[in-house]
Amino acid sequence: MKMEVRLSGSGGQGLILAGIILAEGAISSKLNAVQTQSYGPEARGGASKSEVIISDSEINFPKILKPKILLSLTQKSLNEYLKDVDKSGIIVVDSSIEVECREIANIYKFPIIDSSKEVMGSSVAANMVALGVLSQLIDDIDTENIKKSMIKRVPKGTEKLNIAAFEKGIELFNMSIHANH
Amino acid sequence: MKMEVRLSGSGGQGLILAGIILAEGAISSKLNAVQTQSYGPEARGGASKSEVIISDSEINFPKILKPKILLSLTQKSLNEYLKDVDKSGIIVVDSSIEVECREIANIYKFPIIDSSKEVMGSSVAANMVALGVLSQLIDDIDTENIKKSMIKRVPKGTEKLNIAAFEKGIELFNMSIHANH
Amino acid sequence: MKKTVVIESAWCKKCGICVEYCPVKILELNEDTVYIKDSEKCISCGKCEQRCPDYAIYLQKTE
Amino acid sequence: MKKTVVIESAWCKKCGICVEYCPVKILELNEDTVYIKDSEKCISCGKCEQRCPDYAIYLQKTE
Amino acid sequence: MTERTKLLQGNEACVQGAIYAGMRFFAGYPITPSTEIAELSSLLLPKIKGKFIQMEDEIASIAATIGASLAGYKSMTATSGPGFSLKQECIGYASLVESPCVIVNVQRCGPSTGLPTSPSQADLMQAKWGTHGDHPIIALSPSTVEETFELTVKAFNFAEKYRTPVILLLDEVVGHLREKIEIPKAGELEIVNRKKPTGNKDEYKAYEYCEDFVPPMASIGEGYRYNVTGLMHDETGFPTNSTSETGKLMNRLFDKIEENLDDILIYDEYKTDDANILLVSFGGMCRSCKDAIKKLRKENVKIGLFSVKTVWPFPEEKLKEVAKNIDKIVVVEMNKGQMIQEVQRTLGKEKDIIGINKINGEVITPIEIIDTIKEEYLRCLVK
Amino acid sequence: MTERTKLLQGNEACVQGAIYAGMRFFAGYPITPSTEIAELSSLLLPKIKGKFIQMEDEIASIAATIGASLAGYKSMTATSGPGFSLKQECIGYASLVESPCVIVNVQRCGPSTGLPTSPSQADLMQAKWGTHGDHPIIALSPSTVEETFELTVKAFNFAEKYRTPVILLLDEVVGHLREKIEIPKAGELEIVNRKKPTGNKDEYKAYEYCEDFVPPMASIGEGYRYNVTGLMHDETGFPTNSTSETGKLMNRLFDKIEENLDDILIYDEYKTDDANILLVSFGGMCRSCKDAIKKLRKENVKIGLFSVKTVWPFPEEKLKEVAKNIDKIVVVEMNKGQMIQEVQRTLGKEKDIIGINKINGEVITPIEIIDTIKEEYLRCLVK
Amino acid sequence: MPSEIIKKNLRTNRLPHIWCPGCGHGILMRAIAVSIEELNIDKDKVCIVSGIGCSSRAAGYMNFNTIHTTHGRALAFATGIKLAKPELHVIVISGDGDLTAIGGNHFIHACRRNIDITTIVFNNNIYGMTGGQYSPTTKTGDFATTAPFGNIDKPFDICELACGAGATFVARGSVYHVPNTIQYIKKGLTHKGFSVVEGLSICPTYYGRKNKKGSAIALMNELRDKCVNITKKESVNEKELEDNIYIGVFKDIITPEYTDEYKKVLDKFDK
Amino acid sequence: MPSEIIKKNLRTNRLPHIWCPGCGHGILMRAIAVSIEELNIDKDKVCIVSGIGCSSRAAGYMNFNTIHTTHGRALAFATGIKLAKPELHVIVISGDGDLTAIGGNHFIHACRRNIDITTIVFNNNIYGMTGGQYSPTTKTGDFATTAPFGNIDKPFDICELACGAGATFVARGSVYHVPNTIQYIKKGLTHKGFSVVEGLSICPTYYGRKNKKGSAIALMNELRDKCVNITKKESVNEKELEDNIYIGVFKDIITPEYTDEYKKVLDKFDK
Ligand SMILES: Cc1ncc(C[n+]2csc(CCOP(=O)(O)OP(=O)(O)O)c2C)c(N)n1
Ligand SMILES: Cc1ncc(C[n+]2csc(CCOP(=O)(O)OP(=O)(O)O)c2C)c(N)n1
Ligand code: SF4
Ligand code: SF4
Ligand code: SF4
Ligand code: SF4
Ligand code: SF4
Ligand code: SF4
Ligand SMILES: [Mg+2]
Ligand SMILES: [Mg+2]
Repeated sequence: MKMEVRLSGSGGQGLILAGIILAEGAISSKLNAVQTQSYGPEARGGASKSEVIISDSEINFPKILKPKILLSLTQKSLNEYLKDVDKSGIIVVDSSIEVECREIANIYKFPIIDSSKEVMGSSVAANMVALGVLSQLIDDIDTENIKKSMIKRVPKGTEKLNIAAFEKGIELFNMSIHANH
Repeated sequence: MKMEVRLSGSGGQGLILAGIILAEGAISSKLNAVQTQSYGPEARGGASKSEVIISDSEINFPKILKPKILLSLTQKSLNEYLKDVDKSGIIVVDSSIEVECREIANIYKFPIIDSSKEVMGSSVAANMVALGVLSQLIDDIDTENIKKSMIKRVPKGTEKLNIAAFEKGIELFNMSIHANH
Repeated sequence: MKKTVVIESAWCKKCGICVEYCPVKILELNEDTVYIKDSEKCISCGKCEQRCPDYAIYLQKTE
Repeated sequence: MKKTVVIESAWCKKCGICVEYCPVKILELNEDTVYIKDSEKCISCGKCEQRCPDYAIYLQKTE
Repeated sequence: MTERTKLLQGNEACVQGAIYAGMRFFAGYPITPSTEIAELSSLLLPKIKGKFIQMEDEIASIAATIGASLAGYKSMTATSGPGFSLKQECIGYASLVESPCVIVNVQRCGPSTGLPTSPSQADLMQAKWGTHGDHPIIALSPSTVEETFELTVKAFNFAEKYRTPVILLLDEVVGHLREKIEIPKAGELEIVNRKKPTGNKDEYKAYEYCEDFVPPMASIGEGYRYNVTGLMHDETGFPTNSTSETGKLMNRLFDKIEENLDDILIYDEYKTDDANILLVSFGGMCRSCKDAIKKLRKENVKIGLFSVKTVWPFPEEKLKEVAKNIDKIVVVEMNKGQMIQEVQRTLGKEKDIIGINKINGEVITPIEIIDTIKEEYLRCLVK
Repeated sequence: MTERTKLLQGNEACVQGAIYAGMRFFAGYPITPSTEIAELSSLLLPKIKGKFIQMEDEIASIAATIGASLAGYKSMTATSGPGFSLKQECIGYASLVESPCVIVNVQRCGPSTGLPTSPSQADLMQAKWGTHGDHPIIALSPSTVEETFELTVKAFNFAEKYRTPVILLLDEVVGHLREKIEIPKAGELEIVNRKKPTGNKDEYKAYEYCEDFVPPMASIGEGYRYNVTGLMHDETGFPTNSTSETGKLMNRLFDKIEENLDDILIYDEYKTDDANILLVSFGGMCRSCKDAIKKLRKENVKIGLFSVKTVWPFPEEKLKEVAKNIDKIVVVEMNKGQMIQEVQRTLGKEKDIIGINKINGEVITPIEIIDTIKEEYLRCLVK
Repeated sequence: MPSEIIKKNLRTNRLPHIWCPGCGHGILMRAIAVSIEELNIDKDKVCIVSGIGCSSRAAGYMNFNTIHTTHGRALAFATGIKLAKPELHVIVISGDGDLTAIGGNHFIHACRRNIDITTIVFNNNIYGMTGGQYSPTTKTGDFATTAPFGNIDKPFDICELACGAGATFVARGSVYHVPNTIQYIKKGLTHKGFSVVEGLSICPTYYGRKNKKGSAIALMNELRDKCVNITKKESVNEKELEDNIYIGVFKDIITPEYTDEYKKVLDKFDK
Repeated sequence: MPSEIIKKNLRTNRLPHIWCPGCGHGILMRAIAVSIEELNIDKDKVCIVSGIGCSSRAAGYMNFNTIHTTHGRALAFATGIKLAKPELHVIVISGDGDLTAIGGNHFIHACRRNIDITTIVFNNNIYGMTGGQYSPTTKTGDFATTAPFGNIDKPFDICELACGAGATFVARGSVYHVPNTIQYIKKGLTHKGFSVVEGLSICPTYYGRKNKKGSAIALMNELRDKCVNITKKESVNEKELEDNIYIGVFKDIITPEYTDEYKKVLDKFDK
């Protein structure tokens, strides 16, 4: 298996951390994973991205040219990266975002930011909510491993709330699947 | 013709200037000439040298391996450079210097330093006295051209005394030649 | 000649500095930008303009 | 225990500093080195040793 | 995931490897994309009684690094292109006074400030030729996070064994990449420490012309009181103007590297056995090469990779051996063509040598390699 | 001796040549064996309304030099190895912002402080590869005092014509040598000045992708108010992260040199017509080669010299042409073997290429060259 | 539509700038624009030289002759420019890292030479551009990404350093005290000789976050509360003396200026 | 046979040194030897670090751990040595060029950090080693090989610079005032923190010759006549104030020392 995930949004939304946790979860699940991100001052204002490749075999080239999954938490980042996504790919966006795209079959819209506000009182955990959603799209990673990594990586004292946000994400996804059925 | 002259002594005796004047005199006499010298802090204490090659054709390699003429104003410098001089070469030294060497035919001893004291009241013009001697050993250079260069190169106001020292050198040489005859 | 406060929303980064130091407290932030709650109360002191790092708020001369 | 002035001629560079500042003026230069004109007059003040850049003159303890 | 399986950035693995190798001193000055190396060092070193200092600039950083090395510490500094340029004078000093130390350059796109966050491999030649005067140098370039750990350990080992500065030439691709790494257990990798003098302290010669070319090294404060100078020096370490002493010193410096190439040269072959096309690459670009090879092999193209880890000295003999039966050589590098010059020199004009290069801050993708191979060697592929 | 026939040191001829070429700004920091260049500049420049400044170090010196160049002055700095290492970062800057200037390196024996007063030619590779990142460079190396004058003029001309830093690579042999020179009359040598913009000030693009690759250059204060940056930039001079703009910029920088090789490459052939042995050399060592050739020719050895004056870019095509019918190539250089690498790369393995090298601070004498030739090619000489 | 002052002095097509929300640098850049405008200096004759850092990015936004150089070297470049063309108004914009870390040497030498350049340092007590490492002006005990256990370095007082090195005009303002800061910059610009104006800036992104000092506003409030005019230094008590940050004009003397002196040398050969 | 103090502290087999007749540097080197001897410091723990210059050649003659580094960088090397091994007595010997021209940045940062290193600068107001170019301490109007029309630069006052940069012990002596100089060096060596002792030296060969100040003795006499103890500064008149050179202790305070503070960080992890 090989899964290429791009997490995009604006700087400060914690998508790098989310990517790291996802990659670490994959590794704990005995997979290979690489994580990369865009850097630099120019990344500050504009769209920022974090990329994760997960595979059961060796991963060499570490950049993603055609993501299988694109997560976007801002309109700007969706606009920038939409074109790269494969027709068979998956797009996950916050409900606030408009997706003008007919070619891609799998488009998921969730109230990711609002859910964070609901759980945490602010949008800071939107990344973890998103991670919850993503965890449900990537079968090969054990959700528990993502949680373990999360507990290790988030600031001390915020573990519980982040887990809650993560679980909120899982819930969002499952509800929507049910809705779709 | 090709003439290789090494002027040696201790730092501060003005042998670099003497070398430059000699080379410039050669150039004014429509010859080619190159002048080089030893540099650096290490040259301060030890023996210092200035080398002049004069030729009527192109001069490429600018260093002197076997000087035709060696001038030494100190014992130290003679000891250091004597071995390089060809058997057919010429050695010019101050009277105060001991020359233990039987192989080289042409050894000239002159009271160079004392003559400077005589003319200038100090040893500072020993270089010019020596230059006077050397001028008589190198036929192809017009003595007047050496004088012209000297006037240009010595500190303003000291021209006359330097010329006097130079002429004293010529005189020393000519007297000795007469004596030898 | 009077001066009125003008906002260039596209440049506002919502740092809140102008809001904090407006002596008559007539500025406020929303999701996208700063806005003027009550322009009548503005005393044209210019403190918002001086301290806005993004030149998104300033006083403009009006006839 | 007295101190007497010693000269290490091989190191003397004839700068004349010791000569100049010897308070009793008993040092002098020749062609090669500094020398002591009258060692009896030395007051062992050490000024020559302190200022000699070449460690060529110094006071030595004698019994 | 065992305790020792970790997700680490290349830059982090470098610090972990350094500490594993015994680094206890780091002096640096921040610069993208190397800064994480300083940051992690500042966090980890104090916990193991190590010393971290942020100096006022890159020159001071390498100077302090060499100072600590002379004081007996395994020491490192890290930077990127602009800082690497500034460190050049002192790299020559470290080389001439034979002070072990590791200098990391996480390459970014240049010249000058360039594209500070974009990858490049254009400091390859600089790693060898950046300082004035002839001098030997060892430079290593890893292509994975795990290799970064290993080669950092190697870098310290070489530094200590040969009393020489060693350059670790990372690139942004590897430095900023996070991937899986299995941290070796203590004792699992060999750790080399500098040879220490044992004889009479008064007779110690810090720059002795000894048989293995590497004189034992005393640390400041151990009672040897020797002299260190960047001037040419004799065996005792004191300045000399003698050309024969200078010659002896310079020859020993080169000999200690050139006589130990077997130990120093590290490289890897990938599917070269039956290859008729050989990719040559180093650092992060080996990754693109491998993916390209995998795909091309599926199309029955016989292609392999010679990946150079010890980039200096360049493994000439080994390359000749690997390329013996291969005519088509493709050098893949994120620069205008630097390693290709070594390949050309080594293999001569009988071989068909081309380069795949990029100098605009983008990595070379596997597709680009595949396309070039197909374009260039259509005939040979078809046959 | 006419007014214009002079006995000058190489370093002095450099200053005279620079002033002849239009140098009106010099910033430097003293270092043996280049110091006379600063000293003479400090004496002569004020007399012709030129500016001389001694800066606090070599980095400041090149920075001030570039600054003055941007302000419209023909400017120069001079140094030796250690200072040249320090200037590297800013050389890359000058290259990327396309600021004309001349950087003199009077080489001395290194690495590090080395033998400060002894000759060497070991900064040849550094002149090309010393700064980080790919960049084009022009470097010239004279072998006589007269040539020093001429090549200094050329250096300024190239700098202005191609908006690029030019390195004048002297060696101590030539720098400190006094010999005869005929100073050219005003107008006798061509003097090139930078192209100036003429169009609308608001539309001026300081980094335009123009046909001859060299955009016109406005000086600070002339009303153009453009932006200069060492970041990658677009045609307008403003920073860009675009890889395509970066690629275009980098390509133009290389093109402006590579498309003008005919103009830039300077070399000399000496008795090569019938030669079956070819010496290749540069700078001061050409002098030893010539004397060796004269003597060997007397013994009927057919030997000639290819003397390289434009050392960077290396005159590959010309060398190929000269060496077409010659199998034995001997590269003579005061270093561990630097130019020989270019010769090997250029001529390949069919040729028998050897080096005569010295790295101990001594010059290579004609006798040493003669001896080596006799030893190596006894057979071919006898035939 | 931007304000008049911005339109006249900045390159509006390059705005908004890359600085973070609440970054103090924008406030200082405007202060410089206002100063130039109010002094009515010929814009073609203004040359802004900067190094590398968030602060140094200012050059690219300002509509003058602008030179964005290498890290730390702005003053050395500027010295070449000013000596070449003394008729230019040369202004250096630099950060605390750029000016006093890697650029420290050029700074003290420019002070010493008393060359007529105005240096404005955007001092946010941190390396912003590279992500929050401690700088030579980071206070002892503060946290930074390379000082995870608190900074043990003692900070420079940039104004004291400038005075010790021989600068002839030295002042300090802040992003809170904008009118004062503008006044100091104007004084610096009109001063004949080397002038230094330190502008206390704020970096909410790194300095603020690392030191749990929160938002831009919290940092601005700190400036408001701690800054005291130097003229009042005499009258504060011991405890305050330590806590206070002094702003105002620290030195303002006239000694021979470098390019003037150079001109005198040139004039010797004028006849 | 050399004196006891020389035998014990210098490498007599390397003497006589390369310095010119009458060069002041030998006087200062001896003063350092006497200071170390009188303080009875363990010689194996003394590390002398120098840069490049006539003055910096001192290291090679002194019988301790001696490190002759690159031009201007001695203090940066020394900082690495001291931080690595705080138990060493690290002494930097530098010239006015080495320390305040190319090395100026490392100098001000060592002052700022207050790291326990003693710097002794042999200030002869010229670059001796390279043949007499003006240095950052050459007085305005003096001549040098690169100032043929008189120096237009303003000189640093090294002690003021050190104070401005944060050094905690700062003193100035001279080759004429040897006992005082020894006293200052001893104070510097025992001071905990960064200490600077400026030793006014003389270069008869270049400085003397270029400025027609003649011999070593003439230069020594000038030091004798112009040097006034700083404690007397208050009581001199205006004219003298300008002409005088002040010697003595300029600053002597105690603030936290760098390696001590570093140790505190290490101690946090001690358990
Ligand atoms: C030679 C060199 N070293 C290091 C860097 C990396 N670097 C860029 S900006 C910077 C520090 C900037 O700090 P400061 O000047 O305070 O500016 P700020 O970003 O805080 O405004 C550093 C270390 C560089 N670009 N070049
Ligand atoms: C990087 C570098 N730049 C320049 C030099 C040349 N250089 C050697 S010593 C020196 C100046 C020495 O002056 P100072 O420190 O005052 O010592 P002094 O000789 O006067 O005692 C210079 C410029 C060098 N060795 N290295
Ligand atoms: S001008 Fe003054 S009163 Fe008006 S909005 Fe701005 S800060 Fe408030
Ligand atoms: S100060 Fe400026 S950027 Fe900040 S909120 Fe107000 S208008 Fe917006
Ligand atoms: S010790 Fe004093 S009195 Fe005796 S010789 Fe020396 S200076 Fe003169
Ligand atoms: S001071 Fe020393 S070197 Fe000078 S004359 Fe006296 S003994 Fe000789
Ligand atoms: S990182 Fe700090 S200094 Fe840089 S732009 Fe952001 S707030 Fe400003
Ligand atoms: S040149 Fe000057 S400083 Fe150097 S040794 Fe001679 S007198 Fe001393
Ligand atoms: Mg800052
Ligand atoms: Mg000096």
